[in-house]
Amino acid sequence: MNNYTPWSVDEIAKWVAQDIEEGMYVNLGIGQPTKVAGFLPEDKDIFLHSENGVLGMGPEPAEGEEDGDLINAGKQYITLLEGGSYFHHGDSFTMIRGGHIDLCVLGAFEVAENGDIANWFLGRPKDIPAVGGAMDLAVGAKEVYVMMDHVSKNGAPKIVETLNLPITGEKCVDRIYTDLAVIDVTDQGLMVRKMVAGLTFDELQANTGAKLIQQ
Amino acid sequence: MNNYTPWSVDEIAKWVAQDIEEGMYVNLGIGQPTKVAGFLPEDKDIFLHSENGVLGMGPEPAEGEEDGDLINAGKQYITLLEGGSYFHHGDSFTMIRGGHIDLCVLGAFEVAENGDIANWFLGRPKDIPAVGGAMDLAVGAKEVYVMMDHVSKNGAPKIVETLNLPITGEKCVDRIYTDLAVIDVTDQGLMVRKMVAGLTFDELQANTGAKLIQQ
Amino acid sequence: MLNKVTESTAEAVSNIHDGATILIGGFGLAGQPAELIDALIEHNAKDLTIVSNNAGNGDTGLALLLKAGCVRKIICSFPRQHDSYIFDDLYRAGKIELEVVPQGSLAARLEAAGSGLGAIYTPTAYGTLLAEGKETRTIDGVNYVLEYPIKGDFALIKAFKGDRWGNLTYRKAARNFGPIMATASKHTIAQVSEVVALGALDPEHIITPGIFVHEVVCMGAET
Amino acid sequence: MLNKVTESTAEAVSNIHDGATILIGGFGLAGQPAELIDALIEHNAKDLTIVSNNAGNGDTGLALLLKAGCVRKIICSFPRQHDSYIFDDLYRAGKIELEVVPQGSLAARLEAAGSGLGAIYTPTAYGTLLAEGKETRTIDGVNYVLEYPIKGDFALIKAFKGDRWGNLTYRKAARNFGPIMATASKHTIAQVSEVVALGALDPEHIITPGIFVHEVVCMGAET
Repeated sequence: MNNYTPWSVDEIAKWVAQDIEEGMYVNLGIGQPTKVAGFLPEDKDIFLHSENGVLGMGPEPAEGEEDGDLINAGKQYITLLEGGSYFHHGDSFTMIRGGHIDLCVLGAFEVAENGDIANWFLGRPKDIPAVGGAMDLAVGAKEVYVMMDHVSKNGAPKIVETLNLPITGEKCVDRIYTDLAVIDVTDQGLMVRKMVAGLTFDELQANTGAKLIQQ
Repeated sequence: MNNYTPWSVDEIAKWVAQDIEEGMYVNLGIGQPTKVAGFLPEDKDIFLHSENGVLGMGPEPAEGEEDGDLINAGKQYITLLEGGSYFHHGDSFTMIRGGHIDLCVLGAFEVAENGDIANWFLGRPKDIPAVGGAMDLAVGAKEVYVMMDHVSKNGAPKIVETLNLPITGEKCVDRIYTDLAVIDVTDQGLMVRKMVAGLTFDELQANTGAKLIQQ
Repeated sequence: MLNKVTESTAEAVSNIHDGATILIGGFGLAGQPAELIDALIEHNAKDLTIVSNNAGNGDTGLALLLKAGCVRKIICSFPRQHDSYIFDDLYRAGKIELEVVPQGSLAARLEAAGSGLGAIYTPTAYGTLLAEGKETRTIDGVNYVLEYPIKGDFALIKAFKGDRWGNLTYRKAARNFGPIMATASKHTIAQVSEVVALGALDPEHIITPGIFVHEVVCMGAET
Repeated sequence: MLNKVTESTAEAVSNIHDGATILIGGFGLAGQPAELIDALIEHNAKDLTIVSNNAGNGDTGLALLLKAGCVRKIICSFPRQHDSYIFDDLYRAGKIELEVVPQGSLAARLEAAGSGLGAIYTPTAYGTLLAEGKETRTIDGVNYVLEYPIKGDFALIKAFKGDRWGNLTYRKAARNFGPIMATASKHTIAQVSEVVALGALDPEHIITPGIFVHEVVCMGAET
């Protein structure tokens, strides 16, 4: 029997949001990471970038105010803050590849203990490969955070010694936020920074496919 | 005794201008080529490009209307036509190197019979090398015309079998306009298209360092 | 007087030949030149290679072009979407070739084409399936993949305002691939919401100078 | 509240260290950040590498920086001008290093730096003195030279309007190298004629988004 309740996606998003500092240029990946936007402090200037040529993304538009020309990389309707800007895809990936984005938060299928990430392709026969901007973000952002469930739906660890799935980028993940813990990828190994209340380190280790280090 | 009067720079510029068609995007090099602008037909839309981020250059400004922020590659004051645009150096050389400029007209120290051009550096001990956009224009423009005196100040031919001076670009000149003749650089050799009145082909050949072909 | 404004989308696409490589702007539906694609379907050129970020949505635009059987190959970053069922079926049936390119490499390869570079070393995709068989090089300790330009015979893009010299502005995030595709193709066709008089576009605000645009088709008002 | 507006040019350049590589905007005098250069002369950092299109004019701006003995090396496309006598004398006296780069390769190498490319193959300068010793490659029958990025520790540029997030617009042909130098440096300092309120710059008209700009110094009005 578990003595803990995993963090909800909103709770994980809050942990991520807390670690984002004023003045940072941040790209939030499709899926769970999108939620982070809702928990950023309103009194701080934090700049959200979207691959499709938007810097300074604001919140969702009010109903009836959606504009088909103003969407994010996940093709959701967005708004633009005062001080935001539009630019073309070349310039947008200059920002990403050129190391101008301070932080990107990506979803992932797997993360390896050396920071390798797999998040673009499961590689099963019926799967259609689709990468979008994931590989550019993985190599280009100054820091890469991953936000994902700690284990897969069938209970398999998603943090592993070496990837089983096709890689997105080598040694690029700096920190992992899951529903069970926040873990830093360091030169010494996977350093546990925070755990869900009631969870023991041994329980966390049992759900993880690579060696963890207790802080 | 000569039976001919060499064309003036203005007359050469007129010959060049006559060969420029409506709708062409044209870059006029520093020096003699700048003069071509004054002889373009006013009823045709011809687009003058300047390396420093201007498309649609207009004539010189009226006295007192000069603007230090509106200059051409020769650092002369210019104006902008309605329909002109400004852009940065990256985009400007996308136009040039990417093959979007239909024609550039360059001055030259020497042109070889295979279309090699030397126009950036005399290479003498006291000379300071300075290239500007010359090498980009030479390789990037769809067509390269050269406008120059037929012989140097001391009478040496400037059209030669092989260059004596440091090269700017290989096999890129398509046509040469001098004060004595208009000459096409073709796979067959240097084809004389036009000569100054009173000049014989033999006289022209005598002033030229490579074999000419009479059309 | 030079006038790049073409009367109809049908006329604009009339020279597109079988086997052409066509760059098609848009990210999802934003910036997708739907009317030009409709005209291309009608025109019925075959064996096309399409370069676009996505592989079509629902039963509109690019998806219909695929459905019409005009496309041999698609080069894109993100074919799989919740409503990309037309592409999905063709792909699984082996009826269309797919080259997946990271979005930033797609942009960079279009920019390389537009700016006359022969090839570029990009760090993106190093060590991944998408770099398999590609040349690599380590420069200053970073690993790069050698990528070649993607050149279009034609580009179909959607802009906001245009003039008779082909100058264009865009609207919000519909700008996306339009400006770089315009530079990367031999013949760029832009559909615009409005054709304005020469000089009506501020020279400081023109995003695509007319040099990159060969035809402008008006979907709305001419002012 | 993030505010990139710095009070003075002196403060803006105060972190520039000896030996730094500094990208300086401008083409001739248009777009040259004269006041920032004045502050840099006053700051008196030494052993600098300067990247700029020209090597200074007359007794102003960049020319004075050279005269002050702050510059070890200059990377530019066109040092020799009718009034570049300060550079000319230093060069002939062997007191300054010069790397001449074709103007388009200068732009392309700055863009490569800004966009994270490891190297590029450009056709410019193939077969010339300026490609001597450089790696070459023939791709699809065209000869290219391998060129590496030019990265700046700092960029000093001149823009027209700016806001507290660092968004910039430029004025006419003074735009020139500003936007690409901003992308290519670790720390970009822009002098502007006017600082405007956030939101006053139309998001469609911003040429350099604030992500590329770290400090804005106002030379005129704050509105």
